[in-house]
Amino acid sequence: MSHLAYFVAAWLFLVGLYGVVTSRNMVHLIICLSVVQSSTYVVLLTIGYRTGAAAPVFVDIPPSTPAVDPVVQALMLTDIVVEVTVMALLLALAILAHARTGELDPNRLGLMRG
Amino acid sequence: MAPPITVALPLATAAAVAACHRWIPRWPALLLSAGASLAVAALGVSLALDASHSGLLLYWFGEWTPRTGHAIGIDFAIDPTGAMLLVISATLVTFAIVFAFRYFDTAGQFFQVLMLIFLAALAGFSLTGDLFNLFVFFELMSAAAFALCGYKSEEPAPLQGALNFAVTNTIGAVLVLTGIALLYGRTGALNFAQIGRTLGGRSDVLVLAAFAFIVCGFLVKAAVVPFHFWLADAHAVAPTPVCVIFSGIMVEMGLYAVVRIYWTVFSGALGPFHNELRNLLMAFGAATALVGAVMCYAQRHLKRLLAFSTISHVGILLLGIGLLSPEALGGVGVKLLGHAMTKGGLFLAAGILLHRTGSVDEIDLHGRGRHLGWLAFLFFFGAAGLAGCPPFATFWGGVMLNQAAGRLGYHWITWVALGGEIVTAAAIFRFTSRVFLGWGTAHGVLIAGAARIPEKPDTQGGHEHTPFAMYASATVLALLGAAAGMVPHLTRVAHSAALRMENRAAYAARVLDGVASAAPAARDTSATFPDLAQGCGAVAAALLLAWLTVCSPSARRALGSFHPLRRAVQYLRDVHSGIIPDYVAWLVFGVAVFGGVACSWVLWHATIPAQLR
Amino acid sequence: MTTLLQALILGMVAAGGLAVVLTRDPLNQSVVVSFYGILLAIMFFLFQAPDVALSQIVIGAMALPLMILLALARIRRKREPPEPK
Amino acid sequence: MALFLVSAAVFGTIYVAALASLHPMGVADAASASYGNRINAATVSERHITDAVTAVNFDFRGFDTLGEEFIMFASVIGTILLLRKHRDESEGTPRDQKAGREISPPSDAVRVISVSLAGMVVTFGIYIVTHGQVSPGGGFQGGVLLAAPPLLIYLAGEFQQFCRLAPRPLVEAGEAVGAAGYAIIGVIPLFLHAAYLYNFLPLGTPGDIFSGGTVALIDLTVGLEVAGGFIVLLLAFLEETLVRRDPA
Repeated sequence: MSHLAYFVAAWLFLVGLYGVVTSRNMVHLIICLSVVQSSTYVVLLTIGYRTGAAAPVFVDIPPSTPAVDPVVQALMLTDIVVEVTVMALLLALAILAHARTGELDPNRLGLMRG
Repeated sequence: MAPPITVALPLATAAAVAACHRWIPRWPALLLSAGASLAVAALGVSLALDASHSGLLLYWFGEWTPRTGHAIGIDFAIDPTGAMLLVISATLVTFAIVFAFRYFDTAGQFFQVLMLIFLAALAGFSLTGDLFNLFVFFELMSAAAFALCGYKSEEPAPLQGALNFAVTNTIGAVLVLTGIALLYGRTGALNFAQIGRTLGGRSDVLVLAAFAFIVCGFLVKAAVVPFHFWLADAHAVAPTPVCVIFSGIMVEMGLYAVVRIYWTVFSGALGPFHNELRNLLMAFGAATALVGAVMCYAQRHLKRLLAFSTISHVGILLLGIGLLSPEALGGVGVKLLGHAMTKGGLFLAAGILLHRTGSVDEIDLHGRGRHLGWLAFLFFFGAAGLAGCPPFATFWGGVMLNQAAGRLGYHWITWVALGGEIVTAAAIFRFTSRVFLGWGTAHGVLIAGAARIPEKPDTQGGHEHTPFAMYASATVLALLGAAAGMVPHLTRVAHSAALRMENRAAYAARVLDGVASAAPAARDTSATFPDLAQGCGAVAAALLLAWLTVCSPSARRALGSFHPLRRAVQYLRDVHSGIIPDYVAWLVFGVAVFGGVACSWVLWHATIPAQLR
Repeated sequence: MTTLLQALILGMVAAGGLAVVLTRDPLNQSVVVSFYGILLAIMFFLFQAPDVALSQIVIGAMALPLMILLALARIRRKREPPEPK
Repeated sequence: MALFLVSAAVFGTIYVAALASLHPMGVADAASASYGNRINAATVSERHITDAVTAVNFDFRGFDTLGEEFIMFASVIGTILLLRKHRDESEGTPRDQKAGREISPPSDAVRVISVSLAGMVVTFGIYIVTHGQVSPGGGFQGGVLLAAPPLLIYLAGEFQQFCRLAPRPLVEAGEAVGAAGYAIIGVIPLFLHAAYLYNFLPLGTPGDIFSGGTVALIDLTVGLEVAGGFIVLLLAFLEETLVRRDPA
């Protein structure tokens, strides 16, 4: 258990990459990319976690209560917002590429050969 | 006061232009955005002067100064190198905005908005002293760049180019963030100086893996082989003013991040592996310089040709960085400055060619540029600059690099760099002679199989006249590349900046404890006769190579029947497939090689006793 | 108890990631990725990160799948034969 | 493919080996916990903010968030730019109003539910935005929620109504104002001889809605930016899906 969560992060990274490399559909590829990105959430979250500590919100608990690391959570928050906006850009590019060429398979979107 | 303005001013201007884009005409928007980026350039100059005078300038956002040697907030730690990169960025953005004013027919204001955001990202990236903040600006740069790359969204090619660019760079960003997370898990710090101090001199698999991930992530942006595929695709399709920024500074920022992070964070922990790291970085650099040069010579599409030339030059810069010596790093800085201006001028010239003729294809345009004499001169001038001809800044960078390499006993990198410079310059000479002078035939042996990207010009149709702003900005930028080389004591300033950049202890003492250090003792580099001969000889060799390819049928026939070369070029063409899954596979391959080699050092040191090594 | 729940959700997230990748049809995938987003949100919640969980729910489970669906609608329309005017 | 599998195996091994030498989950060593502990200690006492994550995002490391907000802004501008109308494209009637369309109009139940849901979501969104410094939530989460109601209205009615409810120029301007707001709030302390993004307002009582000084204000601008940004994104995608006709 002690390192399980870390290994889940590595797993998500690799699985997502596998999906990207084997993808036959641009939208599928972009979603696999979001799985790759989610691996960073898991690793950050695990690094900041402390067994038995509270969430870093001191509303009903005194400020001296041991709490988990708020910094990694702030980084994750940034990361999530960044991810979704980049996904929007990628999806816009993909649907336009489809509208102009009628092609969604990344293996056949090869105008740039050579 | 000045440091945060370099980021806040372009951002606020961008938001203002975006808010009113429906209601204000083009002129005020242009004045506002060009003015903002010019102001940033001016601030950059003052910061650079200040920093070279009094050492590292520190700025803590929100007044969160370090407590008992621990950073709490985010800082800008401005040294001459960072400030100089800011000046280059702001200069290029200003020229690109001015050039583009008469260039686009639609949505010109969104172009300005994204360019300003791009500038803010470049500014933050070059000044920041915090690892996660660096990542944020890295992503900001990417977000603006992806959209700018696909600007001509009515055609299929730009969309594919932007997709290739966006997917590979997003994976690069995830790699960087993973590395940051690993470092945070070990040190609980995000500030460069803080991480470096906490890591100390200890290194294990974690430190090397974090190093490999972060470096590989930034090398994706820097387009080092085998992470480079996206660059040629993106440059071939992006509007030319955007290419100026991509080639001139964005790619180099990837290298800057590697240098900054290595010297402030890892140089202590990786101390024992100094020599191994040198070889690893130089191997990647040499591969990049050579692959870039060969692919550059095998192109017929001018923008793609220039893109591969950028890849080759990035390889040369990485060779210099890999020497891990302050003198070589100074040379890299000077070379980068010269390359940014010269390549920027070349791309703007390519934009004028596209504007006038509606194409940038070497074979289609054969002899069609005879009436564009000034443009031919600009290409000739720029190619000479790329070859490292005196007095261009690239020449002085080359001299510093060669002397450092000679002192360390790595004479071979001089030859690799020279080869890359000659071939990339020759490719431009070849293009110029075919298109503007009408030499040779419309056929090329090497370039017949090259990508022929269907393309509409950035503006509608061929034009009879070139707006003055276009010629002026291309000419001035190209001249700046030569003028920069004539700045007195340029080499000494660069040497001093590099010495400051490589001093990890002084950096940490200034950032965390507020202790300033004395100015380093830097010296001028003077060019000897062989250096001058080498610079001029490179231009002559490039001209000869171009002439042989274009005008000498027997040389062409010999080239055509030289099978190993043809096969190599054919193999490289097949590898540059334009297919995203292939690119991603190569990317993972690069990470595996870099990371595998780096991690093997630890195993090597851990298992083999010191006396046997 | 917490440890058990955490181990369980970690396993589910790992399986969820695999499921997202192996679902080859993007339309089905948009549903799977939405579930995957919710799993991640639950995981964040169990690891004492309510702020992140909240944003993951609104972004990962709502905004992202919605954008995917809209993109797919556009793609599907292009594939249909042109309608009579 | 073989290239990828071998490289991925090497890459995975390196990554796993690195992770295995991190501290075990839940028991951070002194070094790795130092930053978080410092922040947790300073949040309530020095900033009167009870949600430490919000304090990091909008105060301690507020400069990151400024960049992040503009990443969103750049992506939205970029998406509008990419999906803009080109010369050879004409606009058709929105597809949901086309004669002979197979989908039946939404039933009354859908209308009632989505309109009342929209009201609830707005209230909840505003609550989340304004209580960022007190409880989990803040400008980002609340902003996304605030973008949902126009979409619910779309479900209940038609695209045209959506556009009437959220006129694009206004939403775009609102987004830009929200983005600029953060950059400008940061500039004010410069006139008070303090650093950029310095929290210059009175801090209030911890747990109060007006606590946290500028953090509350920044939350609002971020909420405006994010809500505007997401509505523009959805509008752009909807327009592309429903209205745009492919060039002949």
